[in-house]
Amino acid sequence: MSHASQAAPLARDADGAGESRPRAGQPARLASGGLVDRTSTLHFTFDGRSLAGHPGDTLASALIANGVRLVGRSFKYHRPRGIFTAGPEEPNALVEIGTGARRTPNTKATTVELFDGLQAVSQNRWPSLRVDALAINQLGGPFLAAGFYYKTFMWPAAFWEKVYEPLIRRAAGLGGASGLPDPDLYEKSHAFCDVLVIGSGPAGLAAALAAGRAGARVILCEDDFALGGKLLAERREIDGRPGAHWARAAEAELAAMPEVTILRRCQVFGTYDDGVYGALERVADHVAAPRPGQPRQRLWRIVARACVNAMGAVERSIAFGGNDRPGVMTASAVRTYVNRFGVAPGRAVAVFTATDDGWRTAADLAAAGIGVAAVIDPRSGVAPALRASVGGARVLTGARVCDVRGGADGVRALEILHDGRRERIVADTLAVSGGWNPQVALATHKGAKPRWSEALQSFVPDAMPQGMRVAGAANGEMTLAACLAAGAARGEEAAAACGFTAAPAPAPRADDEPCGLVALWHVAESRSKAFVDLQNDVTAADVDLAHREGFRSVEHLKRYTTLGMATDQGKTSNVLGHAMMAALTAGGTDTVDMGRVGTTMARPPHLPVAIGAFAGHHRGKHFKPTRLSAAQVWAEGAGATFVETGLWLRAQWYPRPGETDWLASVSREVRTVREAVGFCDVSTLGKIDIQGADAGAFLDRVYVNTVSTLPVGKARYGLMLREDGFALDDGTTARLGPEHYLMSTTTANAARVMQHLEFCHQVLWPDLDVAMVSVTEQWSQFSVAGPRARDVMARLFGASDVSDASLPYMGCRATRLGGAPARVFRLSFSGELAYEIAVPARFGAALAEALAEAVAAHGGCPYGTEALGVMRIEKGHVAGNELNGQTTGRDLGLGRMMSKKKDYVGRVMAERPALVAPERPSLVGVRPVDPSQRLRAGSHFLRLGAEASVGNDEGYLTSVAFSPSLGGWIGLGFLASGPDRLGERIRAYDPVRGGDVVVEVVSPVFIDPEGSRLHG
Amino acid sequence: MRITCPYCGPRDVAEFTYLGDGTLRRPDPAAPGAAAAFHDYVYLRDNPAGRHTELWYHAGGCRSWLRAVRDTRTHAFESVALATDSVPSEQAQ
Amino acid sequence: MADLAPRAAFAGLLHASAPPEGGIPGLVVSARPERQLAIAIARKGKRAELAQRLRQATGLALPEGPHRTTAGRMTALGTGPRSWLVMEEGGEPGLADRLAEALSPLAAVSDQSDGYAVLRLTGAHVRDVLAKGIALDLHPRAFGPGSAAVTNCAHLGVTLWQIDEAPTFELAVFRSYAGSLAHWLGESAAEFGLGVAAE
Amino acid sequence: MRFSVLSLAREALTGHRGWTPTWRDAAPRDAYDVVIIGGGGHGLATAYYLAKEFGIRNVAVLEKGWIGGGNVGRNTTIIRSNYLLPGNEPFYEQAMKLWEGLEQDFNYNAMVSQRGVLNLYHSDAQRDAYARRGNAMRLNGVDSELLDRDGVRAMAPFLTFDDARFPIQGGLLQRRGGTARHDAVAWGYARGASDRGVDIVQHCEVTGFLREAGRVVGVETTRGTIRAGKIGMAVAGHSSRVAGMAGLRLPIESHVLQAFVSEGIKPLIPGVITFGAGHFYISQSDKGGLVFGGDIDGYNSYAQRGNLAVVEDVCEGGMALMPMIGRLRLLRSWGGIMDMSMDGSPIIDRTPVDGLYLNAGWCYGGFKATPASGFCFAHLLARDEPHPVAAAFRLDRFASGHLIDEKGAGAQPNLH
Ligand SMILES: Cc1cc2nc3c(=O)[nH]c(=O)nc-3n(C[C@H](O)[C@H](O)[C@H](O)COP(=O)(O)OP(=O)(O)OC[C@H]3O[C@@H](n4cnc5c(N)ncnc54)[C@H](O)[C@@H]3O)c2cc1C
Ligand SMILES: NC(=O)c1ccc[n+]([C@@H]2O[C@H](COP(=O)([O-])OP(=O)(O)OC[C@H]3O[C@@H](n4cnc5c(N)ncnc54)[C@H](O)[C@@H]3O)[C@@H](O)[C@H]2O)c1
Ligand SMILES: Cc1cc2nc3c(=O)[nH]c(=O)nc-3n(C[C@H](O)[C@H](O)[C@H](O)COP(=O)(O)O)c2cc1C
Ligand SMILES: [Zn+2]
Repeated sequence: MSHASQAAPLARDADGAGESRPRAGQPARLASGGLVDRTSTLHFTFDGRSLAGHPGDTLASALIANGVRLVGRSFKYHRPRGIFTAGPEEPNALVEIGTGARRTPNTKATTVELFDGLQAVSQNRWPSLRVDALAINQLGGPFLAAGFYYKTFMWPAAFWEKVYEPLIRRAAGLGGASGLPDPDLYEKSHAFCDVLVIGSGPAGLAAALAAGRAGARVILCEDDFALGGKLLAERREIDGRPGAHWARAAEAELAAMPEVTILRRCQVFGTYDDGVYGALERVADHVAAPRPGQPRQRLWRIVARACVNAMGAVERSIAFGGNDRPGVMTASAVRTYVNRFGVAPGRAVAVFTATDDGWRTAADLAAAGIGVAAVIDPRSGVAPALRASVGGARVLTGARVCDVRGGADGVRALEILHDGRRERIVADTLAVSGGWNPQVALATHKGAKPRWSEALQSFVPDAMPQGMRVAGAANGEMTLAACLAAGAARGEEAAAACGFTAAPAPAPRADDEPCGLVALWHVAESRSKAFVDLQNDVTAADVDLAHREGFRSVEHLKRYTTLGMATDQGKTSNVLGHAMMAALTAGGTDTVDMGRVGTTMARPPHLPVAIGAFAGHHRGKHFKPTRLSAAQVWAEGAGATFVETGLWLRAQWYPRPGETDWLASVSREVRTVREAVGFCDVSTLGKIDIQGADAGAFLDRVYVNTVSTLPVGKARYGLMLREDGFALDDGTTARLGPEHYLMSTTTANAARVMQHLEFCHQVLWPDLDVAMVSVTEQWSQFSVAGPRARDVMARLFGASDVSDASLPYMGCRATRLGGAPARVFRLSFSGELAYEIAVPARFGAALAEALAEAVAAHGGCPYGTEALGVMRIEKGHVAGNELNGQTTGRDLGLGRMMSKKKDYVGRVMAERPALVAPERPSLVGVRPVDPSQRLRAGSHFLRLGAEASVGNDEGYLTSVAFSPSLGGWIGLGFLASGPDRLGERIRAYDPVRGGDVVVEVVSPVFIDPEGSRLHG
Repeated sequence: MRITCPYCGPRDVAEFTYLGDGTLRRPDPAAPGAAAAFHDYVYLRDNPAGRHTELWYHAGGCRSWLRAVRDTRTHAFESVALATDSVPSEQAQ
Repeated sequence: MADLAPRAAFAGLLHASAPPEGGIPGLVVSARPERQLAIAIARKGKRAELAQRLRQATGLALPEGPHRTTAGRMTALGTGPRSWLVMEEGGEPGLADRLAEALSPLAAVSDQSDGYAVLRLTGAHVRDVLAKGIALDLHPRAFGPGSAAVTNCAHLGVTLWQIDEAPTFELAVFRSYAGSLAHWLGESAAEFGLGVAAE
Repeated sequence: MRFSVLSLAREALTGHRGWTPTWRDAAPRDAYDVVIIGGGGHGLATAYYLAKEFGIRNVAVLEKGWIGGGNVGRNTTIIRSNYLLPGNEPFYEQAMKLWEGLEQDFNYNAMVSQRGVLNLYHSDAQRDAYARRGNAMRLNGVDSELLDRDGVRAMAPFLTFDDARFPIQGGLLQRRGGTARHDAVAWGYARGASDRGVDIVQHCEVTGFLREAGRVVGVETTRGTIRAGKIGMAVAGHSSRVAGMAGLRLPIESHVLQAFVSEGIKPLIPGVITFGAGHFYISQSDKGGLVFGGDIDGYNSYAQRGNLAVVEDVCEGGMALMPMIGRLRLLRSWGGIMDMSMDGSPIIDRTPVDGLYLNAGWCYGGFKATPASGFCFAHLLARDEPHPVAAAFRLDRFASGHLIDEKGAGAQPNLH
């Protein structure tokens, strides 16, 4: 029966009646067979053409059903390309799926599950797929040999960036990105199991059944949307029924096991340390758009105690002239299209096979009533059974295909070499079987080298990652019976390794099919381009050239020719190219030691994975968590502007109506504090509760100064160094009880300090009796500062409680406020009379509200981090900009604090010659000589009149502020021998912002150097 | 990579931070040659390709400092102990 | 001064979503603002004595390792080799003070009632939702009502424990992260529907 | 063979039969004036400049695998000279100048592409830190520009400006920064060195040192003993191991850094963009792949591969910065082993062992240094004194306190 006579009635069946859209026939759909649902029709478009297919189709099978052969253009030469495989190893049929922000380039048509409304567009062509201007590159072929770009584009020098590179860039790449934010959701999940089974072919199903029946927790991951692997594509029987039926029964049994999880459309993409596997589940790629709330894809981090790797094998091609024409396909793909999808890839199909397996394609074609133009086998001796299996088709043994003739629509004829003669055979499709490459990727991601198998003429896994076993074609066990047996055995072993055993069950029965082959890499007699890597347009001549130029190791070959570097990562081409290089290197001798030649390193992901999936929810505002203080709700209500400080958001200033810019608001806040009173949320500062008999001794070892002498009820400022002698952090520590201290840290360093303290305790001095815990989150803390701070405090606490006598400067006390436990501290960062009040965080918002009222009653206002910053600069207090990891205690002007009497972290290293050199830049204040001029942090200091050069660089400005109190800009910075240079005029040089300001070096304390305000 | 915290059990490496060579002992600052000893302590590290004793901190868990022995070629852990329970010299090769 | 009004950490942060396919939400969450929490850290060499004293004072057994014990309204979770999170449901305020007194000088106690915000989670898909953030094996064979863990959930530090086989879990997070946790929960539960129960 | 329009045309028309090996694959001889250990970018460049600039041609480069297979072959190819500290900046600028003339110098197209390097800032403090750096660059005569938000938006409108966790405030731009084709750098130097008589010996691992009277006089290798007047180590991530063979402990830890490439796409990203707040940086290769990376995995490793958590971390940074890459696919991820030094800056110096010279500590920034590193190391080997621009890269700076700590991270290599 001819193929055409079958197709016509089928097309009628499939098309919905009364459709208004143009009748989309499926001329190449077989009348029957396949696992597609013919009762329902799906409409899709390719390059704008409306076409139809069925549920169960891939885009590739549906294109074939519709007679579409030309699907894409190749990377370099823009050669017309069709569909080459039926799986994710596809090098040719890359398309853009979706539109607008959902456009997804470089999508393999062979893996796209057809859905209604799918829109696919071909790529890497202009103006159209059929007429592609850059196909002219083929004429330039001789110039575009491997590595041509290293030898050229150098003349004239300036042309590279302006002319050549932009041209190369535009020509390169494949599909185009949408350039728009991805609108879909992604998420991540974690899974744990005893046995992870990768792949659901006969080996994987048998393994999952064995492990599942033993009671192990099993996760079965299958990349395809249907379970069964090759069973879906073959006419093979298991236990006397069709393989696909057996697979369905196996699936049903697995689905009924409570401890078995089946993840379909889920690719395991990487093997990581300690039984961690990465997997990608395509949750909603088979529908037009995810449901609201549904992720498009889900990234699984699977932790498995044991793993059965049953990924199967990929069929490879043979390098011969024109082997890239649309219509040249792997033999197993041809068979898959016929058997699984019920479509005919051609009407006159020739089979070029170096394997017994290829013959099965001819047999299946014949059985489906598709014309077999010829079976061409390079071997001279072929088993009679194979000959008999292909019906009456013409068989040519000892023969090779040299060149394929055809055009953009594909194969028209073959030139074969047979008995020393060239002969032309008419065919519209060529099925090629060069042998099978076990998928060694996941077994080698951790660096193990695969082993060469002579029998298979390919690499098979050797040493396994911990816990992994490999079964079936992935292990070079090529027959169905062997796959089933190996799967069951590995599944049992894996379960047993996790402590689960069951009565051994007989492996499912199947026949052993013939699986002989001969190595055939390259048909040397080819006259036209013979492709090795179809996607990257690497030809046999390129391998030759790489050899000639010394790029002979497989890794050099790869990098020089780009073999295996395309989106298919050389799944159909690597072994071929490596064997060709090995043959060249062996120089004609036939003892090619492929084991020594090796293969290139496989890397995750096994198949490309959307970058969005790795990110999950963590994008936009949710890239990192946001920490909000308890008073945030109040501050929002008060109209604050917020700023990121680490993960915290802090109120930066509180604009008032009529204030046009931040400076107006900040200056008003500063003035208000200096003249009346203000309050500021300081809850984000780190607070560490430190208790124990040795708490004081411990603090003495982590601070440069002595803390243990602090009386109960008092606080002291301290500086902490790293062991290398540079400043780590500063803050005040209060003594709450004889064995109880409360340390404060800067907001930014809180976690780091906690870790440092734990290190000092657990690693350096485990003998000390000290216990510490962060109480940052427990307490909401506010600073109340300004000459009227005491009035505000009195209003809250009553006058006697906050008198200078009962709460002197640097005093602290536990008390109660508004029915809540509270702590008050008399600390000042602003230089004003100031207090800090802490209450449990649930009262934070209410206290902020109460404080707002209280300060308002005394002419005050809330102030934010900016005003706080201005005031600390006015007072010469160092902060994050100065504690930049490059400064020492002395640089910060805190040298006097560094005790000589005791050991502390950093003490020894702080004495290194360069750290004590008097010319080191140290803290100074600066003011512009012309008070109207503005300062900018990051400016460098130069001597007046000195040339602006690095040799004259004397330091830099770290913090600046407009001081409303002084009516001008002021700054802190580090200046060489700074403290000795007060009164000197220097330049603050800021070329990146066009600044160059003459400043006077002054004391870093701009306001109230005697500290009289603070004692108020 | 998964680290079996002696307290928390096996956890993903993302919960931990690292501090390198776990054989070092903070020198006596009062001893002669303290400057040189501190230089070696702070800057010179064991960095073998193979068995390595190293410090980890379970920041995302129990906040314990851990002393682990791990192979830097394979990332396989041989042992993990609480730093408070293990003395550097006992584990040093 | 007038009493300060407390504000719950999750106030206004938990938003219900309907199951896309109807039916009961796969996750039901409720905040536990009335819980009192304290961290107790054993002083050097006092672990055994501490266990004894704690049992006398509260009836609680001090968990060995990352586990959970309960006695009446009290719960103790092992959070570190020397530290425990002790909780009391709806009792008189001042748990930390009472513990500090009872356990002195065997433990350093600090009040964390406001430091952590606690959620209770239950529903048919509670494990599926938690798995999206937490890299812990929550299968009944691996984690049960006696288990506790300090770990990460989608970049947030959390303490997780299970309270019954339903299963019902509780999750504590530093208070400042409540908004981020609620957001993550909302997104992760969306496919199952999120119910918000009154406390 | 010299590459020219003529030679290219001739070969194109005659089927490329006349091309010869890019470098001679030499067998080791018994002795050399100088032996360089490590056939990476730095080792090959050192040999090239020894031969070309200092007339020392009796040189061997010993490579344990295939040349270019180390970090030079696996880095994200960023070149820039936007350093802060005086110990670094002149050196990296010297490298930049050499990059700018490299193709003409060694007659090989290393595709140096100065499309700009943009470092984003997200806070006033970061802006000021970048200003400090940009100004330091200007003081060194190097180009730098401080862009505000609009300036960044004009260059890269696809970045997240509105819904960002850490909103972009601006960036520090070095227009002369960019990328170079990493493999070609190794091959070009190998070719140039080989043409000048240097032996490039592959599959020759140094396993020990030959010592006489306290001095190293040769190396033991998997291909026999080789004597040498001077020995230079340029083994990047393996510095501690090789130095250990000479009894030295180094201020170095070996860490793994991962890198990533997406499937090829049409031009999308203009230059190099780095997102410090998110541990992410990205550029697009000439072939169309987005090449990106982030932070190191953070633990000592010689495994040349990383872990999944870091892959996720890096991609989170990417999606936070440019959500248009969500549907593009990660094609391949890999790792390289880097010699992380204790202050994040390199060492080019003599060692306490006579005859042994060290080039190490490049962390994840040594690709951009390749030409200057080779030049300065060659200078040190030839003249026995440091080149002025590399004079700060001393081994004893940790003892003296003359650290070159750009980040201020201290003696914790995994934080540099
Ligand atoms: C992922 C990644 C991204 C990076 N990105 C950048 C970037 O964008 N910009 C940048 O400037 N830098 C980058 N770097 C850093 C840069 O790649 C390195 O600093 C630089 O390449 C190191 O110098 P090299 O080229 O000589 O090293 P390598 O190429 O590693 O050379 C060292 C050679 O020594 C050989 N060797 C080791 N031991 C022996 C022995 N015993 N005997 C013989 N041979 C031996 C090795 O096999 C290797 O080939 C990156 C690094 C990595 C890993
Ligand atoms: N005799 C021969 O020459 C020959 C040759 C080739 C194949 N075969 C037949 O092929 C079959 C091989 O069986 P098998 O079970 O080993 O393999 P298979 O090819 O049947 O199944 C492998 C399955 O794994 C899936 N998979 C691959 N990588 C994956 C990943 N990373 N994550 C998730 N899923 C993944 C695939 O989609 C596929 O379904 C047998 O039926 C055998 O007879 C025979
Ligand atoms: C700048 C750059 C671009 C790369 N582009 C590709 C690419 O397009 N395709 C590819 O397969 N690999 C690409 N790689 C990765 C290499 O294949 C390889 O992984 C890397 O050089 C490390 O070597 P290894 O994986 O063999 O260890 C690229 C590497 C770099 C450094
Ligand atoms: Zn732990």
